[in-house]
Amino acid sequence: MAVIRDVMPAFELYQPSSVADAQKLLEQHGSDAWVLAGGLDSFDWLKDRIRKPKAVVDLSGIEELRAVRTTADGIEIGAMTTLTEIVSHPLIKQKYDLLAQAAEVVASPQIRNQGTIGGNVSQDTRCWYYRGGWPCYRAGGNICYADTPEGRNREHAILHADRCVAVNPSDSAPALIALDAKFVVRTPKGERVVDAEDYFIGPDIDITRLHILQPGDLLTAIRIPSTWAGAQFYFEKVRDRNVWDFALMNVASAMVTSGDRIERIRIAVNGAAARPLRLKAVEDAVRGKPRNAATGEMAGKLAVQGAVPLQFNAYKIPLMRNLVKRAIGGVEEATWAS
Amino acid sequence: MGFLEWATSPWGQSVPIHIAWFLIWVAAIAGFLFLIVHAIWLRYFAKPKEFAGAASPEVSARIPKHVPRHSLVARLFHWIMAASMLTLLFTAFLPKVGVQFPWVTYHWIAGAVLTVSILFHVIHASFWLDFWSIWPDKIDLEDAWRRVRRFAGMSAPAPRKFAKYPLENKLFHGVIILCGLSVILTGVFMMFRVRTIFFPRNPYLFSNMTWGLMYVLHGLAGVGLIALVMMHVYFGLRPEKLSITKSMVFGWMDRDFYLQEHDPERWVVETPPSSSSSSPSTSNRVEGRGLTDAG
Amino acid sequence: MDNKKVVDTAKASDRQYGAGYKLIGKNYQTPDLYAKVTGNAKYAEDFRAEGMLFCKLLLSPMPHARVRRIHAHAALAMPGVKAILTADDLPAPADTLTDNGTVIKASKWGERGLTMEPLYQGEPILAVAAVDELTAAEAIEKIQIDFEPLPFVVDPLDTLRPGGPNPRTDGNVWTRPAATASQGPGAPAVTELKWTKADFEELKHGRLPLGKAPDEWSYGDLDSGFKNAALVLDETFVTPDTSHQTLETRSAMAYWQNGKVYIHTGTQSTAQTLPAIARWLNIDAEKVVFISEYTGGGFGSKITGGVSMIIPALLSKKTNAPVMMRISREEETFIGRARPGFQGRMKVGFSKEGRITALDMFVICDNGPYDAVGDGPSSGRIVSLLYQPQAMRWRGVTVMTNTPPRSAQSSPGGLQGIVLMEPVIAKAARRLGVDQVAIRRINCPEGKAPFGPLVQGKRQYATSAFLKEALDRGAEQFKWSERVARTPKRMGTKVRGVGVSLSCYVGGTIGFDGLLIIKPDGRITFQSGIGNLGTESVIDVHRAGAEVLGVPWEKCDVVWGNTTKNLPFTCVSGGSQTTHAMTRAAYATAMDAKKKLQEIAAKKLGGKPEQYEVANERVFRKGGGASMTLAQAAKYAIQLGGIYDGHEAPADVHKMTKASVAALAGQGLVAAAKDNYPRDGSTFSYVASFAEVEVDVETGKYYIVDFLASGDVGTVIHPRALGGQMLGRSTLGMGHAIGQKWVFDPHYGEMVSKRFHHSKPPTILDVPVDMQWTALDIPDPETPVGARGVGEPPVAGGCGSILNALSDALGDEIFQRAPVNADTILTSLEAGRPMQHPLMAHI
Amino acid sequence: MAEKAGSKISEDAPKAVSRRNFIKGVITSGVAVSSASYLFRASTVMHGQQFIAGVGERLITLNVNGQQRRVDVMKQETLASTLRYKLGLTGTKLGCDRAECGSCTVLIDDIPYYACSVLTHNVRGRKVLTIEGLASADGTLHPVQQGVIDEQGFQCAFCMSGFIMTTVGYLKTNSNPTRQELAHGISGCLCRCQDYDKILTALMRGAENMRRSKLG
Repeated sequence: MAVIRDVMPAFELYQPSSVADAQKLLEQHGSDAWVLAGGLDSFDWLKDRIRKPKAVVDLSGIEELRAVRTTADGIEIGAMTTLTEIVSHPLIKQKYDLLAQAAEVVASPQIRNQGTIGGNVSQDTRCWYYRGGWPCYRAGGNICYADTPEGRNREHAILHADRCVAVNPSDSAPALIALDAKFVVRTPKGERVVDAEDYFIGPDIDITRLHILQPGDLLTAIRIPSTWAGAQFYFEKVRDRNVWDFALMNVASAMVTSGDRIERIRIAVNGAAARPLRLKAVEDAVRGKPRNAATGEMAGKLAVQGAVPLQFNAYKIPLMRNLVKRAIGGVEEATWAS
Repeated sequence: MGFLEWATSPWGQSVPIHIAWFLIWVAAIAGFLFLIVHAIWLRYFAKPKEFAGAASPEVSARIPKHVPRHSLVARLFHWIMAASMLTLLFTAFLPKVGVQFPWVTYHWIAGAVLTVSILFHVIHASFWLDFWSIWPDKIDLEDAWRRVRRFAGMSAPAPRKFAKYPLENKLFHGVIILCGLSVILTGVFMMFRVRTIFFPRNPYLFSNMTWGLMYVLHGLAGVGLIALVMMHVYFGLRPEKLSITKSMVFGWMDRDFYLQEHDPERWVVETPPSSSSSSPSTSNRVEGRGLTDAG
Repeated sequence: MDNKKVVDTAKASDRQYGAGYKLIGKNYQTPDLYAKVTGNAKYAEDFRAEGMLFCKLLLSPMPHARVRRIHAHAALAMPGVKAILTADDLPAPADTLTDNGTVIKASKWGERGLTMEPLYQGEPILAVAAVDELTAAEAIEKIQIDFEPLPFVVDPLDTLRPGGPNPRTDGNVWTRPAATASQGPGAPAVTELKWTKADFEELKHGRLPLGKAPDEWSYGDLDSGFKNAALVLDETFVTPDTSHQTLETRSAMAYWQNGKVYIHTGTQSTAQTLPAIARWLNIDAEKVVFISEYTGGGFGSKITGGVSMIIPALLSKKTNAPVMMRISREEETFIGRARPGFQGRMKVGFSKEGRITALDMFVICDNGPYDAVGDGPSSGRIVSLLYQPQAMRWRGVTVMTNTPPRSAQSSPGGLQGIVLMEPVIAKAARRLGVDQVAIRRINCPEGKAPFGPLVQGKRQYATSAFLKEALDRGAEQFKWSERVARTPKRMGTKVRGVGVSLSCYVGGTIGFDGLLIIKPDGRITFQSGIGNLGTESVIDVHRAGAEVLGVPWEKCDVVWGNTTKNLPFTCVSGGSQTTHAMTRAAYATAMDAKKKLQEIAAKKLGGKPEQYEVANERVFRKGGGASMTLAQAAKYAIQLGGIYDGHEAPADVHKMTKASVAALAGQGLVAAAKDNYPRDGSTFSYVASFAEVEVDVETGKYYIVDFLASGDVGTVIHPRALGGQMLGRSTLGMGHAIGQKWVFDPHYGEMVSKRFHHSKPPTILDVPVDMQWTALDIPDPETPVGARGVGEPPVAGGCGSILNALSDALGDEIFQRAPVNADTILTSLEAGRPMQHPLMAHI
Repeated sequence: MAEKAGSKISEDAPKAVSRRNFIKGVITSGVAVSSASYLFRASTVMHGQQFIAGVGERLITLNVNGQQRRVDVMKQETLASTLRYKLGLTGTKLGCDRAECGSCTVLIDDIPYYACSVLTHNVRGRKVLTIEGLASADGTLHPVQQGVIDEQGFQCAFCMSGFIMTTVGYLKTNSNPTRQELAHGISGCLCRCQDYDKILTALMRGAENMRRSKLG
């Protein structure tokens, strides 16, 4: 059977106006259903005709999912809040700027106008073999084409690879981990709140998904506690092109210092593994240390321990080392006065 | 629904990638049904076992209280194999039925252990144990035919007592060999597709089709093992087989059970001069002799 | 993270051009702009026709295979499916009859649009026409094809290895039979070439093997050049394959009416696409109507459109309905053409002042599976011109691979050759302690500079070159010395570097026709056969004609984009020839009109033609007296008939022009002329490009901080359009330095970089927000208006200046290939030496 | 499915209204045959979708360039397809159909979106503005369009309508941008002629024209 791309298959479209209705629809259609948030990841799958769901459940009409609310302890961001709304939200800018910084470098302005925070954290990997429709592990097959002797794997994982070497493409995910966000998941059994870092899973656990959502589950909101409000933040994304490019790697850290000592810190990187990695060992190692280049240096080296490069991605090791270093020790800004 | 999962290769060719996972349930249910049916049969319908002939009293007298059956090495092998097999089955199939954990590393390590232990067993059994004792012989086949006739209500002489291993045991071993070697052989090659300590990864060692068939074989043998292991465990736990099970734990078998089911002619047990103890060295020696006896 | 400007540069567009002219050198509003800006401009896919069917392509999943059998019953049985077109339905390739009557046999290796032996993954096998795209797509999914996989190769070096696979069943390289005494070199042929194991020893040292090369030329004494050199560098470098990625894909719509086929698709050259279609369809050119008013980019990929356009034409014939073929971006990636990547090696000898004493150049050109591209030979000629080595040898192999077909892309061969050369020059300057501008200044061409091989004791030469002036102007405007002297180079983790690159390419051809009518209402209509791909040469060149006739631009109309609109024989709009060739033709035509006006005035008002002048929309006797308006003259022309109103055409114009003249006859004063002006030398345009980059050595990320292109491009015709070309084409070149590439999985021979986020065409944030350009505006002495072409010349400079700025910042031990990205920079900095496989293709 | 074919409630206010029209999706039979079934199968052959006679939810009303347009829209249809192939608004271009080039950018409620990646059914009740709707009814160009004319912005212009619409949308959030800011604002549009410098100059001119026209 020949393959053809770029013609969207016919499907039935459901546009529920409440989460409960959406859940009912998902339950009703089971594995034939496809959840549509902003759609920027979904439409690739559909237009490529690799996935042909019978029922598409469009969440864009659910008002309750699209808001930034203040809570007793921080804020709650509806999963369908767009990245532009996050970038321009005054409270987020003021207290949780780390997330705004991350959201601002996602893809392109139009994509940020449409793409949602829920979609950004739940999107699938962009491994070019997998997305090209190759029957790899992640697609249910029995091979990783990127991790073969000739595989082209410049953008693939250096850590925690398990058969599959794809990486998570999200820019907001590490920021949310650094902010100690909680993800609110509505399952058929009820609501479940998980730590940001536990929302993501590697291929060792489930090789076909990047997150914990099972068919029928919905990510409804992301809660950011006030724990890190107004902390010192660092976000950096390294990419080839300055628009429309996924991170080769990114880093996010939230830090509270007293004097020059690091009192509390959370740090995460993405683009290194199939899930955004919270660097707990680094956090433990730098706590109580002065915030300076030497500490950053040490942290960077610690962060890349155990990294295994593939043929074309060895650069990710110094990249991760340096990004972690900068996230902790800072960057010396260069200003060439004329 | 097909028994195989197919995928379209990057070149647009249809290739099998593995078995359809519902076969896991087929195997489990089949295994379970077997043991239910068997248990019911045994409880309500089966006639008591009948064996032709009985050991002569002098032979019986010669038999020690504890008949040495499995050397420590053999038992160690069995239990290592059992542990690795169970690990393999659980790590293989639990994730497929929704219990998610990082299984691959455990799986290949257990696979490596199983492979090594089986290699050891093949060598050990070939050169140190009574190699032929586990294979059905002519009498087994004749007796099997007698049992079938008797089961069908036809007349046939009573089957004779067993040699060291009952026929079921031998048959089970045979099937296990088939499935075990299949998973091991395919599994060893499959290690080229994951990161292990053994070889550099090379997923392109074989063609897509060869790999696909290998995965299918691995899967089929694997689900086969689900049923087989269920049966094995079931039999191991059945009260009338406990003596056999115990022998795999302690190395020896009760004299009574031995005399009841086994034919001292076919399974010659040489009495150690001093005692009936089943120290490893002793039983080893006894079994070692068994080899020459069987020749 | 934004680009931070440090040195202020004057905005080039402030400069005034066109001194002494009314139209030439002045900005104006092109007549196609209003339609574009309101969304009313119709590109091929914007057309529709009653009862239109839609076709979709089935692409080969394999890089090289033979189609054994096509099972299409299920697809054909679907409601709504109208027809399937396979290679068996294609007409036999037609031979070409050249204008001088020579028959060029159709190549048996040529591309035909559909095939039964796909030579690259993504090559169309068949097309399905159906009532809508969804049905066509579902029909294709029901088709099964039995393929027999055949050997394939995606890296040129792999097929040159002993025993390496051949990309085509009959060979792996294009060779050109040697010229005989009576005839020039024959048509290129596919043959087999394998290098020896000994040749490949070089690869182990990261150097390009120098095996047998089918093409070779030289001049001068290479050996003594190297012997006398103060410094000899021997560098291997790889340039990327880059898709043209025109934003408009090669979608096409076709229908048949009264025995003629009407085709809508994008092209770079309206007039020249007509014969190409006739050849592909193997029908008479008179039976073809071609419409292409707007084209969404070409860059060399649509010189005469694409052969794929015959698919809807043939399906339309088969179904007796209009057929639209909408080409998707992914399909365009396969069939949309690309620049061939080079694997090259340059051994260069320098005197201690930096003068190039000897150059031994060796290139492998990754040609793809079809017709031979000229990039290899072109690279040698351009390098020989631009750097004027005292002695030079060029060797080249045009290797075939099972990768998508290549074609010319802005500065074909020029970019690759210059990009192989520039890093070597930069390195030499550092080694010799010579300034980067100075070393280029002493090597660059001047005046009638020679280029290419020595043939029968002679070398060809350029019409002119004022590159030294362009270099000086650029260096001054870029404040080169100031930037070089600035310290520190490094602050924190950021390092700055400046780079300069020379650049040039062919800037024009000669011998084409022009055609205009002065209508009885006094307006002038210029018939333009140039394609409208956005360079505006389709309109701009006619400003030269209006200038000659002294007619205000408001009184001028330009007709273009439709072969029924009576177009003259026009050059193909590629290779930067148009502005040069067609201003000449426009000039000649205006002179013809002027002559006719003078003659008409003399006939009507008495006296001799030369006593009359044409200006201010009038023909008048010199020194005052009798005169007539152009409107009157047009009416008289109709009365006079003959040569005046197009009932007779000049003998020397092309038959296409003659037919157009005949069709326009009687509508006014018809002027038509062939460009017969002499030209001493070959025309080239030149650019000196300057760039500054800022690299973060911890992330490998860099920004282009500033860029300036300074051009020696002849007379400036339309400054804004020129600026668009100078900077636009420079940026196309930059793309080669900063990210554009192909990535192939070599095991399956399949492209994995199918999306823009893989192949990385530059975005607006990848270039400085305030780029600069300037042009000398020195007329070329060998052409009437003095204008030269500019599309290609800036391209290589865009790439070369960035690469040189990067090596200025980071040193010579970072990269041996382009593009250069964070991965290259970080791994090499980490290791202290160039780390990427220097010669592996498509990584 | 109580809504009648073409009733306002079913088309334009589905989100505000409630469970009553939860599970929309059931589509029409042949009553709503589009006269312009262009790229999409005419309603007769819709496999995989249910048919309920007389209910016309596929026939919807869109607000495009200030006009109410009735149009038959497939469930999987993107806004770009509807605009180009059903409404004849071909000024919106498809350069990649994958949200990677920006040529299809239109404004939906004043915000720039890639029309190739928005389902048409999603813009019911929202205001869509395309390049064709930018100039005034009397033909006066929008200040941004005029800026492009003034500076001869763009070459092949295939990307032009996307750039212009993006600029118009961006200027609503920042009417007096620097070159750098505007470059960021329009960075979601790709120009393969790579005419970025001239485009930016033209669009800056457009922004200036706009500020002037507001003053005037």
